[in-house]
Formats: sequence, C-alpha cells, structure tokens
Amino acid sequence: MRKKLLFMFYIVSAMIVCVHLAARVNFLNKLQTGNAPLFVITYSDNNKESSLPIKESINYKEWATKFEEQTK
Amino acid sequence: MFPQSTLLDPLFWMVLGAIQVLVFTGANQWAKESQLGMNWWKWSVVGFWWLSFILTIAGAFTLLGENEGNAGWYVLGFVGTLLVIGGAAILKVLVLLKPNHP
Amino acid sequence: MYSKKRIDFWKKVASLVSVSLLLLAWYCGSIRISDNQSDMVDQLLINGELLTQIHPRLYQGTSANELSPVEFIGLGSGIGYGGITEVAVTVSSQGDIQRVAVLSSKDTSSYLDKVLQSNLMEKILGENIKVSLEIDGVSGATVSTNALTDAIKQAADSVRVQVFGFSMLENEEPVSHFRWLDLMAIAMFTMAILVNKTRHRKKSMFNWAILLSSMCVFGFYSSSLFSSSTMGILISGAWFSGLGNYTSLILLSLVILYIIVSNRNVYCTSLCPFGATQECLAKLGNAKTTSLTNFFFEWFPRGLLLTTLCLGLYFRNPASFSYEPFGIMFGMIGSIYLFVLTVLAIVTSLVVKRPWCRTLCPMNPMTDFIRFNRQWFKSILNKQRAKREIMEANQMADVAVKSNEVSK
Amino acid sequence: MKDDAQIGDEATNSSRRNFLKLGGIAAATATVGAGAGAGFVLGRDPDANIGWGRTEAGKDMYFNREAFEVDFPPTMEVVGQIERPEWGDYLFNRAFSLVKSIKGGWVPSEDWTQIPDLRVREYYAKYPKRWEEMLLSFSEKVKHDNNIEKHRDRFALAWAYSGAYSKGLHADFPPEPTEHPDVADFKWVQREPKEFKSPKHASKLIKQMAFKFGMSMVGITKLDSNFVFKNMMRGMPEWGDEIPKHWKNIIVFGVPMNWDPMYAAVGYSTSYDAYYRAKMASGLMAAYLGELGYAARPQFPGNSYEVIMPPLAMLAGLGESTRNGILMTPEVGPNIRLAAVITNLDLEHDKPIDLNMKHFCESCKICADACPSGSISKADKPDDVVRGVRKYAFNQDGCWRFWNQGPTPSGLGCRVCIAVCPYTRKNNWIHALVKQAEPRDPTGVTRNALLAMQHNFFYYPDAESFHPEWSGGNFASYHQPPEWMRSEEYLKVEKTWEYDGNWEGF
Repeated sequence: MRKKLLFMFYIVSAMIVCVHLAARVNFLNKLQTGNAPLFVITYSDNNKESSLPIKESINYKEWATKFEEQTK
Repeated sequence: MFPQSTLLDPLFWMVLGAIQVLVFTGANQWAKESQLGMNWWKWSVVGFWWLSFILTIAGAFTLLGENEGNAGWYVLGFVGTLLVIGGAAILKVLVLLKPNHP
Repeated sequence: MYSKKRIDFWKKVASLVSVSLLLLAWYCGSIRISDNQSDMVDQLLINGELLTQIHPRLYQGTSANELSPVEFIGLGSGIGYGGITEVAVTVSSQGDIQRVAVLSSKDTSSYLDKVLQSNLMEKILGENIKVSLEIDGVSGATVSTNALTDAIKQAADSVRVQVFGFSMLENEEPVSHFRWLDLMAIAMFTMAILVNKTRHRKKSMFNWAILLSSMCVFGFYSSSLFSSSTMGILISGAWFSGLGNYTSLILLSLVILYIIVSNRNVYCTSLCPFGATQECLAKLGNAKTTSLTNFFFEWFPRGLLLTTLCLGLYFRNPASFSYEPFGIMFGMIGSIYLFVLTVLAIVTSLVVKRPWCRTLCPMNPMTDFIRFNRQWFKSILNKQRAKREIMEANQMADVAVKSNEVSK
Repeated sequence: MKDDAQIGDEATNSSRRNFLKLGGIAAATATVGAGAGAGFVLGRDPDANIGWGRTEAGKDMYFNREAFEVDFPPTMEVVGQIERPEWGDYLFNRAFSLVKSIKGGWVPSEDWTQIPDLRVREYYAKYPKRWEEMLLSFSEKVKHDNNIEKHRDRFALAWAYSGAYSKGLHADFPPEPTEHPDVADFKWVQREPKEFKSPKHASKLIKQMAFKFGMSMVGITKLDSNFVFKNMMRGMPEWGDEIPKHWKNIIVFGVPMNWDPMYAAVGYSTSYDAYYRAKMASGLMAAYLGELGYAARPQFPGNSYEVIMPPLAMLAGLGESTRNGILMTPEVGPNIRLAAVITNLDLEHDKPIDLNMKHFCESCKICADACPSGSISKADKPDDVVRGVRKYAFNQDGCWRFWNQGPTPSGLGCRVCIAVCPYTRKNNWIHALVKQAEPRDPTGVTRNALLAMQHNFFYYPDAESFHPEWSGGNFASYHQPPEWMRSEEYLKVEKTWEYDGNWEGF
C-alpha cells in the first residue's frame, strides 16, 4: 500500500520536475536567442515611442472630422 | 448545482443535506469501532473540519468556474494542504485522547 | 542478476562519463557565450542615435543635430544569489535617470520577478543622480534586491563621474560577505556531527532538537538550505566572483567535506529543513518507512541531477535550475509546477516517511557519487601497494559491496 | 435458541455496521464530488453577474449599508475651500473644443499657450505636463485609425457588440434639453404635482422604480452645488454659475458593465452597454416624475451632465472614492456606470457610508500597477488636492491618451483599472462572503489576508501587455474574452493570435 503510494508519488513528481525543467530551458533559450535585456523600464515622460512628430504626420482636419463622427 | 433550474437546484441541496446524515452515522461507526469515545466537542471539531474542507474545495472550484484558473488551483493547493495537515492533527489528538478502558 | 564486480565496473564508467559530460557542458557554454552586451545597450538609447563607448562601463548617446552627448548609459553589477546581476541605466545629459534595464541575472527567476514586480525601480526613474539614490528593499528577496540596487547605484555612479565629475560610491561598502547565519551554519553542522557520534541515550531527542531548529533557521526564517542549484554554483565556480548569500554554499561544502573524510552524511538525518518538515508530518500521520529498490528508481535521480547541473553549466546560470520543493515550502517562491510538487510531497509525507528523500532529492545521487569515487580512489591507492595485493583486493571488493548496499 | 438469536443479531449488527461504515465513506466521497461540482457551476452561474439577475427586486444592491452610515464620506477629505468644477476641467469639453479650433484651421503645437480656447488654455496652465499627453492622444488616434482594420478579424464581435450599444446610446431618448432649464426640466409636466404622503414614501417609491427601470444601485441626496459645473448648461449657449431654483435633490443610480467583456478590457470591453441602460433609466425616471407633476433633469452618459457624478453618488451612500478615481461600491466595486435625475420632488436623503475603502486602496495598488498609461498614482496616501478635496493624483489626459488606443472604433476607453480591481468580482458566494466580511473587520486582518492572496495567487498581465500590438503590447486582458466574443468560434476567420489573460485552469 505505502509502496504503491510512494511509487505513484515518484512517477508524478518525476513528470512534474521534467516539465518544470523543460519550461526553464525553454525560457532561458528564448532569453539567449532574443538577446534583449531581461527587463526594461522607462520614465513615463519618455514613453514617446508612440508619438509622431506633431505637425507633419497628422492631418488635423481629417483627424477632427473622424473624431467627431466617431464620438457623436 | 443547477443554478438556472427551478426544480433540480433545491432538490440537489436537500439530497446533499440528507447525505450528511449518512456521513456522520458512518463516521460514528468508525469512531465506535476504534473506541475514540467521541463527545460533543470532539464531534464539533470534526464537524467544523469537514465543513471547512468542503467549503475550500467548493471555493477553489468556484474560482475555476469563473475562469480564475490560477487562483483556483493555488487556493486548493494552499488551503487544502493546510486542512489535510490539520485533519491529520485532529485525528492524532482524537487517538491520543482515547479513553483507555477496555 | 549482474555480479557485483560487473555493476561496479559500470558505475566507474558512469562516474567518468558524468564528469566528462559536466566538462563538455561547461565547454559548450563557453562557446555559446558571445559579447552581446554592446548591442543590448544599443537598444537602450532614448533620444540619442549614435552609441559610442567611452570606457568599459560607460556609453554615451549622441544625436545628429547636437554635438554634446544627449544621454549616457552606465553599466553596473551587483551580486545576487547565483552570482552577478548586470544593469544598465540611461541618464539624460542633465543627470535625470530615464531608463533602467536589467541586462543579465544569475538569480532564480522567481526571486528576480518578485523584485521587478515590486516596482522598486520605478521609484528612482526621473530622479537626478546628483544626490545619492534611495531604493527600498523587497521582503522575501533581499539578496536579489541588494544585487539590483548595488548594480543601479554603480551604473549611476559611472555616469555621475562623467557628468558631475564626482563619485558617491566609496562611502558605500560592498555587501557584507560573512553573516551570523554563516556562523550558525557551521555551528549547527558541528552539533550535527557530535549528535551523530554520541552514544547518549537521549541521542534521538538531541537529533530532533537540531532538526527543528535548523528547520526554523535555515528553513522558514532564511530559506537558505542548499539545493541542486547550490551544487551547480559550487562546481561552476560562480562563487569566485562573489555571492550575495554564502550560507547554503557553506552548508553544502561542509557536508561534502564530511562525506569525503568520514564517508557519512549527517545533513539529511539531522539538518535538512525539508527533511525535518517531512519528519514532523510523518509523526503527525504515523507514517512508516518504505523505499523503492529498483534499478530505474536508483538511477533516475542521478540522471536528473546530472542533467540539471549540465544545463546550469551550459547556460552559466545554475541558480535557475533547481527542481526541489524547497523554494515554495520556505518562501512561497517558485513555478506552479514546483507548487504542485510541494503539495504532493507534503501530503504524501503524512503517510510515507520522507517521500522526497526516498525519491528525487539530489542529495542521494550526490552522496552516492562522492562515496563511490572515494571508495574507488582508496582502492586504487591500495592497489599500488605491491605487497599483499590479492588479499587487499578481496577486502576492497567486499567493502565496495557494502558501500553499494549503503548507497542503494 | 437464545444463542442462535444472539448470533443472528451479532451477524446483522456487524453487517449493519459495515454497511453504515462503507455508506459513510461513499457519502463523504459523494459530498466532496458534489462540493466541487456545485462550486464549479456556481462559478459559472450567470446570476453571479450582479446587475442582471436580481435587479427588479433590488437585490443587486445586497450590501446592508445601515451599519456603515456616517455624516460625511471619509474618502471625501476636505482640506481647503471646495471649488465648483470649471468648464475646462471636463475632459470632453476640452477635447471637443480642440476639435472645433482645429476645424477652424488651428494646428496644435507643443506650446499649450497657443491653444485658442481660453477655458482649455486655463486648464493646461494648471497642468502644463498634461498637454503633452493630449498631443500624444492625437497621434495615437491616427495610429488607431490606421491599424484597427488589420485586427478586425480578431475583434469583429467585440466591435459589433460595442457598436450596437453605441448606436443605442446615441438615440435621442431622453432628448437633450434645448431651452432654459426652467422650461426644459418641466417638459413632461402637464398637470399639478400629486403630493406624496411624505419624503420617506417618495424616496421608497423612487428607489423601487429605479430598480424596475433596470438599475442595480440607487441612492438619493441633496444636490450639493459644490459638484455642479460652472458656465455649463445644456441647451444654453451662455451660462454663468447660477443654479436653477428647482434643482433640489438628485437621484443617482447605476448599473455595471457586462462582466465578461469588462474582464476582457481593453479590446473586448465597452462602456456603452451600461451607458445605454443607465441613460434609458434616467429618461424613464424623468418621464415618470414628469407624469407625477415634478421637474426632472436627467444626467446621463456619454457626456450630458451639469454635475460631477461620483462625489454625489458618494453623498448618496452608493460607495466611496478610490485610488483610480472611480466610485467604489461594496457590491460591484468600481464596475458601475452612473446616471441621475435632478428633481424638485422632496425626498428623504441617504447617508454616506464608511466601508474602510480608504485603507483597502492604500495597501492594494493593483490598479496602479496595471494601468497601461501609468495615469494612476502609486503613492501610499492620497497625494493630490483637487478643488479643495484630497484624493489620489490622477492624470486624466494620460488616461485619455490610452483611450485612443483601443482596437475597435467605438471601443474608446480602457477600463483595465476596473477589471483588475479586487472588488470588481462577480456576485458568487465566495466574493459575496469576502465583500461582506472585509468592511466589517476593524482589525484589517481579512483585508491583508485577501490582498496577500490577490498578489500571490492571481495572475495580472503587466501594464505594457495591455497595449495594442501597434504600441508594444499583445492585447492582453485580465480575463480572456468570453466564448461569445471570440470571432474564431463563429466567423469564417483564421485565428492568428493567442489570448493572454486568466482562463479556466484545465
């Protein structure tokens, strides 16, 4: 009885451990190949990756009309 | 168990309640056999443990049901384990407090 | 059934193979590693377009239309659980911190995550490095936090020198390397040895005393018990460059030394915090001992440990390859898989005594390995004595037999 | 003989005992199974979506507030002279004014002093940094317009859902006032007012009606002039800061957004479902009062207000103020959309409540960490004073910038801070238990235990990943979208995306 239980525990935990290790390897591999920093954080005032140089890129007239029709 | 059903839901809860009678009569038999000399407070401890055990399971599965997958399993694992250990402890105590008349 | 001699032979082969595998893994790792730091740093520019290295730890970003550099990127390193943590800090030409990036870390990722999620770094963004940076700690991952803060401060300082022409680092001493926990470890270990030697009738009581106190100190209080990752750190030599926390390493080396000297492993029986936990639960559920004696069950953990160590060496990151339930048990830190494993282990140990020790714990393979090679080495030494060769040999043979039985 | 009988008894007894013992085990096992099963379906139970199940009975507002009533809401900490809100403090006023100026030929620049409309300029004089955010919102809008078509395959159903409700929302009931309030508010009054037995009776009836008109929460309070906008009166091109005589009391009510889409903010969520319901209710309530002979001025979303809703809702005892600046109710947390009717009917007022939300928000911070635009303060204590009231700093222009990044045209908005709030949970037994226990525990043990669980057991995508793909995110959401919002389930589209968010753990 106990033997059976220990046996089951063995098999299950062995599987779990394998999955865990596989996950770790996968993760580290991504890191290596990605060759990007683990973690980057930027001061919010500089989060302007999204901003376009104001005047040129935006047709404001068009923007305004679009905005109006979408909001009313 | 059958939230949107007018009939099945109340029936289910009644049946579940009825089953508890069986659970405790059964428990009583086991207690008698192993001569635990159960009394009111021992029973209330056991009862409380049983209630919290079922509630924990139900709670964890409620979380799973509302798609809080992570939380569900963690709660089950965390609180569940504590309860199992607690159960073992209670059992131990009951055995230790066995009245030693033949 | 194989003859003992035959098994012995294969064991010798296995031990040689495993050593060579470890070396191979190390070698492959060294090939894989290329200096990708500079192009990592390249991604960290904000306003600058051109990145130029001023000196090893400092880069400057210049933009086309301006002559003076618009920003600086300083590199810094701190020492965490598994070794060095590399950080890059982007600072504007006015000295405001604009961006912080963790380039590499050898800490267990779940510890690192805990620190990162605590957004302790967000607090220093926008601060000016003219004044020294105040960074508060994160409970539960002190070492990783210290590593990170040291790294950031160092990185900021190399820019500070460039921009403001003065340094602030000298007044901050590096992480204290020897702490009372380390002393504690040594003390406990000696006690463990004594208890194992004594013939006192209260021996088992003493043993319990040590077990429990070690469970509290090295377990729940500091979670500094060693694991396969510690073994990895030990053999990878990451500790040359310093560690944030030596306790587990000290414990491990003491254990190994004692096994080599006296062929006995006192850790599992008298010190291991997780062992202690299992013992307690066993007492609770009157668990009985049982073990699985089968070729597979004996060799799987060995293979597992070997693989883990190889991976650790290959990725130069042993700390992120521990597979024990310790992290979850004593700090609620670790992947969901390990969480499940821990729950299983705990519940099982109510019925079976020390299930983890009887199955996957890396301690057994390690002990077996050391013992076996110790034995082997001895026998070689003895063989060299020309005289009484045969007699010796026979003796050795049956000693070896014994040792095998022990190791199973 | 006797012996035989005894033996017989023995036998039957023992077999009976065995039966009971085994029966007990069987029953126990069954109970465990039943517990798990019942738990699971209770989690699935649509009735747990408070706001849809027990509405007309008023049982969506299940939290008994009496024990928590106070004279003044603790989260409305007055530290100076309370000032009435300016026209320019209202984001939509600014946005539309800017639109007007732009159509008039003005081109925005980094320099806020060039803003033509004085009232808008005054606002940005107060918060110069926020002008950058407003500028960014323009470019984000452009990117949004250029990108949404690419992602229609994924969001088609959410798009349609939100679009449908926005059409409904823009129907003209209740009609926008076009004349002076003294006329407009009496539009539906044809006869003499019918007198109520007492304000108490009036309040009782009105609340019942609110529930019957489909609202989940309702509260009544005196119309506090501190929260009425200056220089703003619908239907009047010019208006000073006077307040019509007949604006006595305000009936504030609200309804939550549908839960499953809301949990899947940003992309799959919309405010329009709740806006629509709240607006209709305000119209019905106004008409109802009119028929009884009383003046009524509905206040409803999108932006047809003369008053600021949350503080009035707080005074009406619906909830408290929070870190993310949204009204926090004990039943649905911040997942509530408000509308109101201002009337001259004499009503019994509700009292504000103290639910200890203050401390909850101080130690939680989950919304601040999740906020995709970083507009919510992470300070330990309220760190700003707005119009004389201490509250958590909130950057409305930053929030608005992210509004413009949603992946559907009518899905304007974000709602992430609502989705992740621990108080935003369905009305099933665990969460109800918790919501009942937490405010009643003076020691804060419950709160800390719960927050420990929230922080360790629950999965929250990080702020970045809530962003659309075109600005560095992966359309993550707190929960994955419900089955009925997944286009791959119903439409002929091929699934080229992965969902990031909580989902059933199997």
